[in-house]
Amino acid sequence: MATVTFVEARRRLEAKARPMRDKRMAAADAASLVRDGDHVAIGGCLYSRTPMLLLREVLRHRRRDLVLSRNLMCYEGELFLVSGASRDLVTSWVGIGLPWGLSRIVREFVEGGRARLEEWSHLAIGLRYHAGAMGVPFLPTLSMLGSDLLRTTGARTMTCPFTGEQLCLVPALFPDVALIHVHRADPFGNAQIDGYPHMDLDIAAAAQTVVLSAEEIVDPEQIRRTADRTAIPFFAVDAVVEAPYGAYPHECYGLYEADLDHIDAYARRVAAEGAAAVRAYLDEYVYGPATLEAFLELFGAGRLLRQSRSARELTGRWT
Amino acid sequence: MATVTFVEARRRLEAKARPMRDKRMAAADAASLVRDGDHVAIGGCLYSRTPMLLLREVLRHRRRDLVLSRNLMCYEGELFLVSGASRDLVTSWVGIGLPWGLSRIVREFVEGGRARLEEWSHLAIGLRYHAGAMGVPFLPTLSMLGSDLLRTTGARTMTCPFTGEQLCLVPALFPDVALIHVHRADPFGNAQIDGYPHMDLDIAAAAQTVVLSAEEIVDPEQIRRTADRTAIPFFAVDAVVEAPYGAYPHECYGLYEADLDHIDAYARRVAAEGAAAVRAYLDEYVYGPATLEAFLELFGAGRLLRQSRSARELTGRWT
Amino acid sequence: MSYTASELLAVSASRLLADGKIVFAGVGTPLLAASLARLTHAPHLTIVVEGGAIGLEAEPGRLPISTNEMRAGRRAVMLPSITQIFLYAQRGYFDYGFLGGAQIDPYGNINTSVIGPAERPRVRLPGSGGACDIACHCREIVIVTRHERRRFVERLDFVTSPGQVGAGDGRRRAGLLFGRVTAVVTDLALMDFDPATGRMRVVALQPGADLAQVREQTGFELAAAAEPDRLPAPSEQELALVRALDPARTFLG
Amino acid sequence: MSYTASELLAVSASRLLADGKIVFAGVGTPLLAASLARLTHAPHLTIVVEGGAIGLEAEPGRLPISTNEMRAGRRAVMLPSITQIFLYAQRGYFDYGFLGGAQIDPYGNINTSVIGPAERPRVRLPGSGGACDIACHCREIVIVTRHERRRFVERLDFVTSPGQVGAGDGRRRAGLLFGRVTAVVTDLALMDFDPATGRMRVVALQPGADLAQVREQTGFELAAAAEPDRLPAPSEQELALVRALDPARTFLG
Repeated sequence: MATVTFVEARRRLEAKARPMRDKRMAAADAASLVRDGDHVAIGGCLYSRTPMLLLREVLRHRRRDLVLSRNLMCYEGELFLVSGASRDLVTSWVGIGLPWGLSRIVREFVEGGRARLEEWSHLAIGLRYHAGAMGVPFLPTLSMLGSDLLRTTGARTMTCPFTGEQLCLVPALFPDVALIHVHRADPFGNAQIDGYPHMDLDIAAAAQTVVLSAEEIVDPEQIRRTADRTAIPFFAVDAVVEAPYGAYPHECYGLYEADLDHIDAYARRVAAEGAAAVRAYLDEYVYGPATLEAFLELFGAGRLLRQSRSARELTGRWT
Repeated sequence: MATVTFVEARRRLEAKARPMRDKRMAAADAASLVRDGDHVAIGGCLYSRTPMLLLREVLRHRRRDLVLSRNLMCYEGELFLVSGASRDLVTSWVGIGLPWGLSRIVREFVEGGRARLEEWSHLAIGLRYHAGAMGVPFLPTLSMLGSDLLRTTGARTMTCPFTGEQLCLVPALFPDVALIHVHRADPFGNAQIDGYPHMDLDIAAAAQTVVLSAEEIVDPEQIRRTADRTAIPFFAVDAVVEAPYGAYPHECYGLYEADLDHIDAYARRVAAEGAAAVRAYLDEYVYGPATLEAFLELFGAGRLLRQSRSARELTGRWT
Repeated sequence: MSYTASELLAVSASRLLADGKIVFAGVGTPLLAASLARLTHAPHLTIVVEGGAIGLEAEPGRLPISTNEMRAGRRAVMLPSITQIFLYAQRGYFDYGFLGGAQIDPYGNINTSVIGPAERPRVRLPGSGGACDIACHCREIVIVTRHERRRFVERLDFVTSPGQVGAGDGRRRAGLLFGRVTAVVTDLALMDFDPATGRMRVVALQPGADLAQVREQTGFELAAAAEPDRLPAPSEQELALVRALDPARTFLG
Repeated sequence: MSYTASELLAVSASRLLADGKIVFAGVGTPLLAASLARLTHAPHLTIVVEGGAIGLEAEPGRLPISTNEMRAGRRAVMLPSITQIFLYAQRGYFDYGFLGGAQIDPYGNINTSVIGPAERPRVRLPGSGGACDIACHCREIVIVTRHERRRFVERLDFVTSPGQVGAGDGRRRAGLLFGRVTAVVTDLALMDFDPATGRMRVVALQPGADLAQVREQTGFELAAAAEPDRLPAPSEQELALVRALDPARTFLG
């Protein structure tokens, strides 16, 4: 697939005005910033702080030919493959988690030649976003030396001009769009994250367009009082979507645990029925509920509260 | 001067045990971790969060042949030059601040051939520490291209293998010792910083030995409850010194403003009297007071409280 | 005293971890082993996971399924970014790295990517995740896996995570200046690598296992001392503790 | 209406900043100019400083002396590391960069390092700080300085911060793919660069200044239109505001 160089990435960024303006919008409008063929980077990691509301909206827009990149890819990858929205995944790992084994869907698509999975090491993915965020074409590492990932990816080797040692160079990744879920943001897009930052700071700065969903939209004064907690600056952000439980059924640190029962039910059904189960899931959980509220109703308030309570206990944030 | 390669830096790090143990010690003992000839990196920036207590202790130890590196160097550079502790400064800028003009001491030493000032751009210094922290030999940047800094420093240029563009490569910097002042640390060295992080996270991970002074030593449980605020992990740290007002007369974000009256008096006297004034200052403020308490007595409680009050007002932390 | 293969693996792996060290662990057997070590002989062992937690203390009965979820950050002293965690590994802070794998070759190289050709695999496995990085950067790499003939193969379809890479100084020639695979722990044996040939060899046998059985379950020629050592069986205390860590047997099976 | 040269500089520089943009400012005249712009025509201008503050709102009468002190972070929306701030600049987020300098050449290159040879300078100046980085990375670089013959020299002793670097596409040939020096503001004139020669030229004169005076205070040949434009004098409002920002005249002199 075509890759954006650091030169093009900067020129594209320069072409865009970035005033500190109100960027709040509805999820559907924000998702329309994703165009067919875009490289979409997904924030969070596996089933943590995944921007699930935004991903559902992109699926509802029936986009095509998307390239999805993520550090560890969870079943959102399956939804995009089966829905036809994407045939290109860039990641270091894909599945749900240890107890659920291999992804039947990814296997079928990749082994059948219907999808491409571009695998990098986890650090290599991180350095690709980091290079993008830094505005440089590559970063050096010792990762992937001695691995066949060196020849199957776009990485290169060089001899270090300072030490004479061999290095792996991983190319910068400049996503067209980054979708990121955060704990709080002001209307301008100044955003704060609690707990794990994952790779979201770099993803935001590497991407041409950034869409945030936030558990809470807060007064800019609150951000100014706690500026040393801000992880993503407004000038990197294009849209801010208010989204309580916006990562559900994935987890949001300190606020709610992942709904493993739901994920387990999904995984079992897909293991048994394959793509048909994913299509049914898309109908029920993605295309069906027109709003975040309607989606959450499928789980019910009691379940949401239970997940919140355990998260607060676990992180000591309930005191 | 001899530089440590990323290979040597890692081998040195590997040679050291790093259990999560109690690392509290007296300032004098911590300063004895600095040996003659060491490259000492100084945390904070200019007159912000400078590890002044630790620097005074190093001066009291009468070390020789130190190389000092810092992003922006304040008058601590003058103290090290005049005391004979260092003849080698690595920085992007040296002085006190705009109103005080050029440093008479640095001018005399450098112009007289008695000291060497190795100048890099501010980002280049930052990337050198970042490369060190990453464990790689260099990082690429467009900074310093077109500048004579490219030929007077150890930077190199290369043609990017991905894009064909010219890049500047800045070599990693692996200090022997880093001296860093933080807001709070537990006895193991897990440290948190409020306000500006400056370059301290990278400096800590780049250095072979890290000495922290902390406004407050806190219970490890407090760190565990706020782990997403931790900036420096215990495994990078060798010594933790309790040091309320440990950056004074420089500032510590949210806790006390820099004592600009003191700095101004110093600067005026040095401008008028040159090295003799620095020697007098060393006697009065460095060699004289044997303890942190004795040093702070030279200023008096009223002055400390005034500086604290204005800091809390300014950062909104007094509410 | 009876125990399962997965219990044996967790206990054997835990014994390789010295007190005061730092271990980069994944979920499952590695986290069980590391948590067990902290409860037995290595109370000052620090556990680090790639999701971004340092010094975590997983809650018995509530072990994380992934390293990035909040259960993995319980009582952590720091929650850095994923990239930062791996950069700490690259810098050299982490003593041990645990790896598993679908295929392992005589040099300790591991495949978790594809069976068959990379372009059109016969089996698409989950991929490296942080395994390749752990293999490249940790100081002592320990492979922990069930001992099965289909796993221990002479030649990998794909090298995801480099071990010794090849004969002699293969790892060094590949550019990997640091770290090495020090041990392979299975439910049948403990193995290391012959410095001369770079190949895996049996150091000791698990209780009840014999050399013929190990070789039968290994798809390549495996050297061994005439009389390999015998590993002690898991103690009652070790078994009780590891079972208490995972009472629902999510990872113990 | 009388005003000082430094007041004129701050006011003139402030007028170059468009609303809604992001300016990378140093302390002194740049921060005065940027703060003034926010109080007049550019309320949505964002100020960024290299010490690590985004969106700061300096308190009148309490302007910071350095960009890393807490006064510079007042009401900021983010306090990233210094390295991160410059990387945001390298990525391309910052519209304007302000620079001053001890020596400036016809191509807008700046020296703040040494007078005389680098190895054994006659005058050791403070050094680049972030100036070189601002010059390399910001999209529109504006030089703000007093107009003195000893400053505006044909050849620098040392290029600290690259401007157009040299004739024609000198900047591009040096590898600087982005940004350019768009304006030089002095107490005598506003200048830009001739695209054909790459050299500085007079665009407009400050009130009261004439071309002969500008040339007399410039150590190199300086092109100009036959009838350069005339810059409007600072307004009463602008002067009142800039004086209120620095009532102690720490920076206004």
